[in-house]
Amino acid sequence: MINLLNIGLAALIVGLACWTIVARQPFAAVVGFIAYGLLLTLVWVQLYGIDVALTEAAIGGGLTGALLIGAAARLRGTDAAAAAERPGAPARWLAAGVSAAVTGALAIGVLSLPDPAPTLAHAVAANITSTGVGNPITAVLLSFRAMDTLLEAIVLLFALIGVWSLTPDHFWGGRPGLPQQADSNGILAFAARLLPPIGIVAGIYIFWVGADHPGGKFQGATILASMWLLTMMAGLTDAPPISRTWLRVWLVAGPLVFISIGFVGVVTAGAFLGYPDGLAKPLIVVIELALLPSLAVILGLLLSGPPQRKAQP
Amino acid sequence: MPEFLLGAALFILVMVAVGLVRILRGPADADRMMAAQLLGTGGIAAVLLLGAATGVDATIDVALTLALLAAFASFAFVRAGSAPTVNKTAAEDGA
Amino acid sequence: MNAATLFGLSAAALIGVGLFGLLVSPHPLRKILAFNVIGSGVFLLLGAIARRGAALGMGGDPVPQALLITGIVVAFSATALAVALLLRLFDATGSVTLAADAPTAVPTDPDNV
Amino acid sequence: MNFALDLWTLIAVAAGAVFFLAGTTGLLRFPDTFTRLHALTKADNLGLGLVMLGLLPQVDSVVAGLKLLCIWLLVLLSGATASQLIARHTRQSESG
Repeated sequence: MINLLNIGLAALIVGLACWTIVARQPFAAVVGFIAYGLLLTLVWVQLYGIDVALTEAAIGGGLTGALLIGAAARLRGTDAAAAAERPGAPARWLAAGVSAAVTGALAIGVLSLPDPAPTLAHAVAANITSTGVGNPITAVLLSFRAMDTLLEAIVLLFALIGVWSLTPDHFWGGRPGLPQQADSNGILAFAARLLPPIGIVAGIYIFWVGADHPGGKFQGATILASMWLLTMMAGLTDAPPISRTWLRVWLVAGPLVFISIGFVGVVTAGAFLGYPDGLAKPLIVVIELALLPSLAVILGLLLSGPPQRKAQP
Repeated sequence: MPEFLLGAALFILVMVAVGLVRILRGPADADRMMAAQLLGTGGIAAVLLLGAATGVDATIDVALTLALLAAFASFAFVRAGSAPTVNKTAAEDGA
Repeated sequence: MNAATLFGLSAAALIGVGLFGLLVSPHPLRKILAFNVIGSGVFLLLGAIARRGAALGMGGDPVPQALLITGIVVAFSATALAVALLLRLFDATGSVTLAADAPTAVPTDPDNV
Repeated sequence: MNFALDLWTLIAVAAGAVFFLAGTTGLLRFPDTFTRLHALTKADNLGLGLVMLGLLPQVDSVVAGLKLLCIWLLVLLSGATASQLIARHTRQSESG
């Protein structure tokens, strides 16, 4: 039964990927992609990557879908102009050949993976007690490979700076996105009043259990960002002007705390991002607590886009 | 019991997958969104059934996340659908 | 065939499908979608490798799984930046292509006069 | 006792699955957007609700059971609002 289920899932995701590529209208392709993201969550559950499934559920189900649907709606009617640049049949056949060759090479690679498979699980299990956390993935993210996580937070910040740099000159320092009409009795406003309190509790819960069970700051931050975006969509709150000092402090606070704890590690533990004995867990908690609000605001603002109006209309 | 739960997960998955034909056929974008919404609900049910069948408790948190964000794409769709009028007022404000 | 091999092979297929889309789709939004399909294929390949490394009661090798979480978030930020660039191009020129003689779909945005 | 609980799971999950069947059939066979929306909400409310009720005896802690209930309530809430919004959107685009 489980094999049948896996085969069905595999067939579905490959089929939906094909639909995403060949669909005639961009909007139909985007909806196909959202369904594809949902099914990937199931695949991660089947591969016993519950932490990954949580990330995919939060990012694939919430943020990416909203981002792409918004873009597809704005770009409606642009297919014709783009279709003029469609490559001819020989080029398409060549592309199909190249893609098939890549797939074939990868498939051979998958089938000839070494057995027994190399694994770092033993190394993680041997050292996890020194970090004090119970979830091996959190231990990897914030202790063994903390540099990756630090750089990731900085990549997110840079992506936001990249988005902001697209602001038209006369709107610099203004509010991101377009103003939403507030319909305080509307259904969307109703949902935006009811869902965020539950979502904030769930987001903090997912963040908090991350120390010992699947979960963590990225998943929690994504849920918090989605709730913030929902209130913005409903017109209940407005995006802050990007010139505000408090906003910028908020954005860089998480990465800065992370970097300073890293430098403290140089003095106390002899390595950048090293934790002194016995203090690993409290330091990890401090880093996570500092990163959570910064990540949530960065993710929310990434989706809001560059400023498109003045701070005070 | 696990076999039955897995079978139910497979059945629900096949059902909502058949529903995906609506994404192919349309005709309106709203119909396509509905197919995605149905897949979201079916996906939550399948995650719960898989978690119960395999005994991995944390899958409930995955389902909780999916449930929280289930309607997010539909909200964005409705918002994006009413964007053109908003766009015009914004352009006038900016000028 | 076990789940890791099955999804590993699906991942190879996804990468191929995405690469084809990236090469032949003329519309930039479709290219972004295709890029994301390739990305998820790469993640799935790494996930299959992680699953093969299951040991000591862990469902998979935790190191690649942690890298996957980082990867998914970074891929999202790249997608958001790409979409922002595309929408800005559309606002500025009324077209989504870079061709000099591309027909414009809507009048130029008054913001950018 | 255990047998009765398992039987309850069997019946409720099977009934939930039938509602997913109904939802899909409606989504594919009904003639317009509004009737299809009506079919969709059956899968949301009853399909997931029955699956959830069926799984309640299988979880091992009260917290997990409460989370299951919470998931169902969330889907009820977001499904209902999303359906309303989609219906309104369709009506506006048809009249406009």
